[in-house]
Amino acid sequence: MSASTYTNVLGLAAAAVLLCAVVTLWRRSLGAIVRTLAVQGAALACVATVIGLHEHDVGLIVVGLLVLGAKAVVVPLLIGRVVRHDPNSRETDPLVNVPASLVAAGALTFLAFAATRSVTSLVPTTAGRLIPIGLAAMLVGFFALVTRRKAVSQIVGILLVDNGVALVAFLATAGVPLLVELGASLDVLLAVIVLRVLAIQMRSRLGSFDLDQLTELHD
Amino acid sequence: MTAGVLVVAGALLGLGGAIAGALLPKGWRVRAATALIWAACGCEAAAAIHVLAIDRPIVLRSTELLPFTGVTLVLNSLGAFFVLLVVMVAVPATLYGIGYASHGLDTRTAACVFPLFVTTLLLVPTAGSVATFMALWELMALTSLLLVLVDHSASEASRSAGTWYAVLTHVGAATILVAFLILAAHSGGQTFAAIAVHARHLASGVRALVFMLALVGFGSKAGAVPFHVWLPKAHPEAPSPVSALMSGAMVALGVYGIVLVGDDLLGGGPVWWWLVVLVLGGASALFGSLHAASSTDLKRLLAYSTTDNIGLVLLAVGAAGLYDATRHPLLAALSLVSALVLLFNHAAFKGALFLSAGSVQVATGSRDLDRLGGLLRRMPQTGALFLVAAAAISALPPLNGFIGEWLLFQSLLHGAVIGSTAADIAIPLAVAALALTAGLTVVAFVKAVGIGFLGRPRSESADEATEVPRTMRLAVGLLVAVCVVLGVAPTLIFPAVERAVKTALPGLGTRILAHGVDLQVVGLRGMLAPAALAGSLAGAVVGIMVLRRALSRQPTPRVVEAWGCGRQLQTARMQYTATSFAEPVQRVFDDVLRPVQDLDVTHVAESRYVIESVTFANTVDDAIERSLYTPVIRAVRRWGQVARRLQPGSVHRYLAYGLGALVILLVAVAVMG
Amino acid sequence: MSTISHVIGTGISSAVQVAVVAVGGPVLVGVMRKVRCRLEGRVGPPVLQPLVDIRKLFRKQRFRPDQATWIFTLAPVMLVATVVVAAAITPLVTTHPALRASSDLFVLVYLLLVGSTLLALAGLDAGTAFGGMGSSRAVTIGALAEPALLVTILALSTTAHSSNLPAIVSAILAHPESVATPQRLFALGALLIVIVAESGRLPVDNPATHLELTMVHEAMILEYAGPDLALVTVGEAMRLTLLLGIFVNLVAPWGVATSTSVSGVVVGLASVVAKVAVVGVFLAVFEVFIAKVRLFRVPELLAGAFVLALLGVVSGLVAK
Amino acid sequence: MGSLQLRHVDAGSCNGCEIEIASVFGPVYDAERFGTRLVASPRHADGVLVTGPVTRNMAVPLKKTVEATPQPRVVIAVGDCAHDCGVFRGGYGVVGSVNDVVPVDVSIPGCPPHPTAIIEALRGITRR
Repeated sequence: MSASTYTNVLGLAAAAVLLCAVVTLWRRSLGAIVRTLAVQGAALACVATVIGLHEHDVGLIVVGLLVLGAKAVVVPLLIGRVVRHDPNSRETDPLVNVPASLVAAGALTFLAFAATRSVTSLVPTTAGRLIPIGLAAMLVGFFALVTRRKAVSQIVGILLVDNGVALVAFLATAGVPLLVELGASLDVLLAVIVLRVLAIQMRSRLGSFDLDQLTELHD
Repeated sequence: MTAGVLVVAGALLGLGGAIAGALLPKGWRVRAATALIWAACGCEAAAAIHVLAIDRPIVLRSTELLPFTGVTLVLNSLGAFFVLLVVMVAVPATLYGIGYASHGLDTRTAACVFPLFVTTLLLVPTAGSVATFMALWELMALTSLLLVLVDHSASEASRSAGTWYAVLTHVGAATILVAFLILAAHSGGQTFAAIAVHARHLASGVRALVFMLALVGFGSKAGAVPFHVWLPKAHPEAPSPVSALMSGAMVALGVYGIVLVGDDLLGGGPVWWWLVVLVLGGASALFGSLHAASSTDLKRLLAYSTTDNIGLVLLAVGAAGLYDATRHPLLAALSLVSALVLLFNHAAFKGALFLSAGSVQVATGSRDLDRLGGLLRRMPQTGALFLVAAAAISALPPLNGFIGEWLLFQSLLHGAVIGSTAADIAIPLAVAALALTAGLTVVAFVKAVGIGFLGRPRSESADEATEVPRTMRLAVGLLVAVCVVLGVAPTLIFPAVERAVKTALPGLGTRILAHGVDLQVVGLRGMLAPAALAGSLAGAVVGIMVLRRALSRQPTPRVVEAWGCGRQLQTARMQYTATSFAEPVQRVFDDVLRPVQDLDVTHVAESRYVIESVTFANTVDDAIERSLYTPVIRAVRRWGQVARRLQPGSVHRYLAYGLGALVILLVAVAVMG
Repeated sequence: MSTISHVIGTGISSAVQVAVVAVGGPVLVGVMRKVRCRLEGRVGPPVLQPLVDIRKLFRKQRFRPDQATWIFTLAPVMLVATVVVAAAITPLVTTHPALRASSDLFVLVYLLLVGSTLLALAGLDAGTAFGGMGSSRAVTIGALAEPALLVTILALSTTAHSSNLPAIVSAILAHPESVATPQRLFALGALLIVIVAESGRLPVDNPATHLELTMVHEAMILEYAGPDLALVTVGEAMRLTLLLGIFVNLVAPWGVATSTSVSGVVVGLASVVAKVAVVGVFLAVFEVFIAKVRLFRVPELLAGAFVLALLGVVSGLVAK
Repeated sequence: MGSLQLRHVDAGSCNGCEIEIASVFGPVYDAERFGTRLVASPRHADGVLVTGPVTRNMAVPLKKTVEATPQPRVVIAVGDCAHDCGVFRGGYGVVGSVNDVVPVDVSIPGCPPHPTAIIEALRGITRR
């Protein structure tokens, strides 16, 4: 792989991860949000694989394939089944409205860029320079977590944060130890399953995914 | 030395105008004062052009005129540019004043104060020392305050405007004074020349304090957010020629102050100063344009649009400082050029707009857009001039507003690649602010023209409007001509702008812009051929008109009733109003504007299914005024209530306070001594 | 090349560009309608139908509402004139159009703004209810599109260090490896959304709507008839074509002539026509599958475009 | 090639004709392939497609709409009601047939007329 192709493909894949995070803020339909998450997983897998190919690191390629399987297929399918219980469910009224969320996403991206300015100069590799994008994806995910009401969007938010962290890890170290990555992924998978059960429970008890209704449990 | 004589002669002629206004009988005073003011403008303009031509300052000193400090007048190229700007607005505004005189400007007070106001505007940029500057600055504030209050008997609004203006302008003057005093105390002299030598070596904390104080003081005069609240109150209440001068020239002097202190006296500063300026600028631009887009009072709209334009200027000033702090002198110069060009353009079109708004008020007795309409048919020349000025402020080519925004955009564009983190983040956001401001300005002025001048008249007085006297139209025409000329041939003022910029940012050897018909940024890839663009646009318009005539069978259109969906009756009430026109913008930005809507439905007594009347009120208050100033005012008022207890009205008690204070003072002296 | 022949060459190239936009605009609209009809299972009007409609409109009566002023008469002319000038100075067929100095993205945006502003005024001129409604909506959408548009321009300009269009296009031609950078893809995505919004296509505005309350652009021109309507129609079609032409030459400028030679211009002409046709068909197919969004959802779309543009700028900074 | 833009005015129809007109411009009959199109304003139109008897409230709007259509123009009366008020003849709210209010150029009989009849009439105007 030539240097410029590597730079381009890696940049595009990282940008796609960030773009997907932004799109989850943009879309209202939960189904579309989950599909976006799948695309993000695929983009993340692409990042790992491309770095692996470039560095001739078989472990990283394997991680990439695992990420593809877990984050682009399995996890979205699991969440997708929650959504299927209520196919019309939409993130109708987020705490921060969509245009403002999008503008906030832009601002967070700038913040990520500013905050990592000093770090990126220490990591002179092509991948290292893309760290701000990973951080931005994480921040946008966090924002989704904070401002979205539905349980499914919350799960997606956690996964966005996780994907952002994974992206930063891939870019910063050019390869997380296989075991660490697997452990982290397993962790998240577990969390997803628990949350999924909770969400379905919640729906059967409260009749919706709306987390605001949890406040009613207070009394 | 002859040039120095011109400066003094200008000042004396201006004073003569004030005296003439005070002493002459009613039929004569306005004309005589105006003639003398023109002479003063002529003198000052000649001096300014002389200074710009030789590029050397004129220095005048007199120890006798002011006690203790004397008077120091220094006219350098930067000041000269601002003098020319003031002259450019003052001549048409005073010309307009002749026709407008019977609307409050021909009283003895107004006829005396108005020339004095113009004179102080002319002289502020020539002040060369702290004392001189502050004296002229305060006189300018005082005279403009008196002029805002000319109509004080007429309305409560004007008295309230006067109070707001008085308070903010004096708080501003106080902070400026403190800033100057700190500088003077550390410089061993109060002339700007002495300060400029010493200020560079001050501790950075002191320098920052001085700059921030000056920014607050001059920002309040310039109408920057959050010190802008006086602007949308005072500008609408002032007589239109005064509004034009306040909005075109006086506000520009606020920016002059920021450049004077930041660049000339302090010699630039660290990046964060200029980021503050950029943030203030961006906030002012967005806030001003949003409120302009949702205002329904024509002059209030124009006042908010002043805040918006000053915001853009501050963006340019901030960018200039940022580039200067990161050692990009050429970009800094380009930014400052764009700031000055934006200011000059703003003076031209805003002057024209305020004067035309005055004409509308004279012709219809109203400045509420919801009561206007159809004025272009009734006042064709005023309407056409307003339209051109509105197009200029909306930055449509080939008019001058476009040139200013193009320069600003170029300076931001090239600044986005210099590789400093601050610039990397600030510049794209500044571009976004510039863009949204430009878009909202179009909304505001399509509304002003479309609702105010087109369609059907919404009130009887608008229906009966007739064209204003010729002098008033001529005055607006002069300013609009400046807009057109500077749009087609902007290079005419560039030599002056460049000299002024080099005074503020010394050490720049090269030229900033290549001269000639086309605009070219030296050393950067930015080009524009405004004359050719205007020419080809005019050619295309004529060509297509000819083509339309040739191709169609019917050369002139048949005048028919508007179709309007076949309604049986078409009335003015079916049209969109200014409120409804702005409704989409208001709804999109309701988090910022926070409109208060009040719907009141009265049912008839017999059945609540039959409605007797519906009242709908939509008001957009200034959110900054409400959330920042109202609590302060409330606190002050509460404190005042407490303080009232000290004032029982008994003379003996007051005398006792005096004695008490004296005793405490003496005790303190005794203890310390 | 001597100066005179260069001037003549650029003049002819510009004339070719104006001609192709003027004729191609209505044809593009015809093609897009045809594609749409075929996907809806209809035969649809012939591709050249818009040209026939325009020719017919020129033979019809001209009207001016009794309350309207010269603005009503001037607006269609100004709309077409600004697009003509913009088409003349844009590098559609060649990177050496006339007035190359002013061929700046910023200039183009504001030039087109002149036409739309005057049309918005014309909507208010007749003093009817729906005209004002259309104007109000059109200027609001225009204002919201502006930040996305200018930040996009910023993102596209930083690699060439200039907002001059021929310079940008030449920079892409000189560095083909920079075609698919995230910076450019984000920016171009934003640009496409803005183009759709500015030219009044779905999902922002439905050009085929008959329901006044849902109208944006149509509502402003309800009072135009005959030759004036013909100009408005031509102007809108030209504007769409021009914007798509700029878009395709920013996406993939290959084929555009770098001189004003006859062969170069012919190749440039063919390539730009082909590229615009492809994008036009793509847009038409896309339009079949989507519905118009509510007016107050349009800000979301434009905020999305704005964020894309910002992401483009940040990607550019990151890659530096 | 012909070009005929139509503004549709429902002057008081029972909506039977409207359904037929909708089907004329639908996928099955697709009158658009002959250069015919419905438009939003009579100013944009070459003809006015009128359905129904003219009711009292619609008489003035109909007149205004026809006047607003630039010359040369055609007025097409669709359906029996437009032609002679049909079953509504003598109704208290009916002013008369379309021809009583505005001069009619083409009349399409039928209650409601078949889409092919409407298309035939339209093609007769565009000569296509």
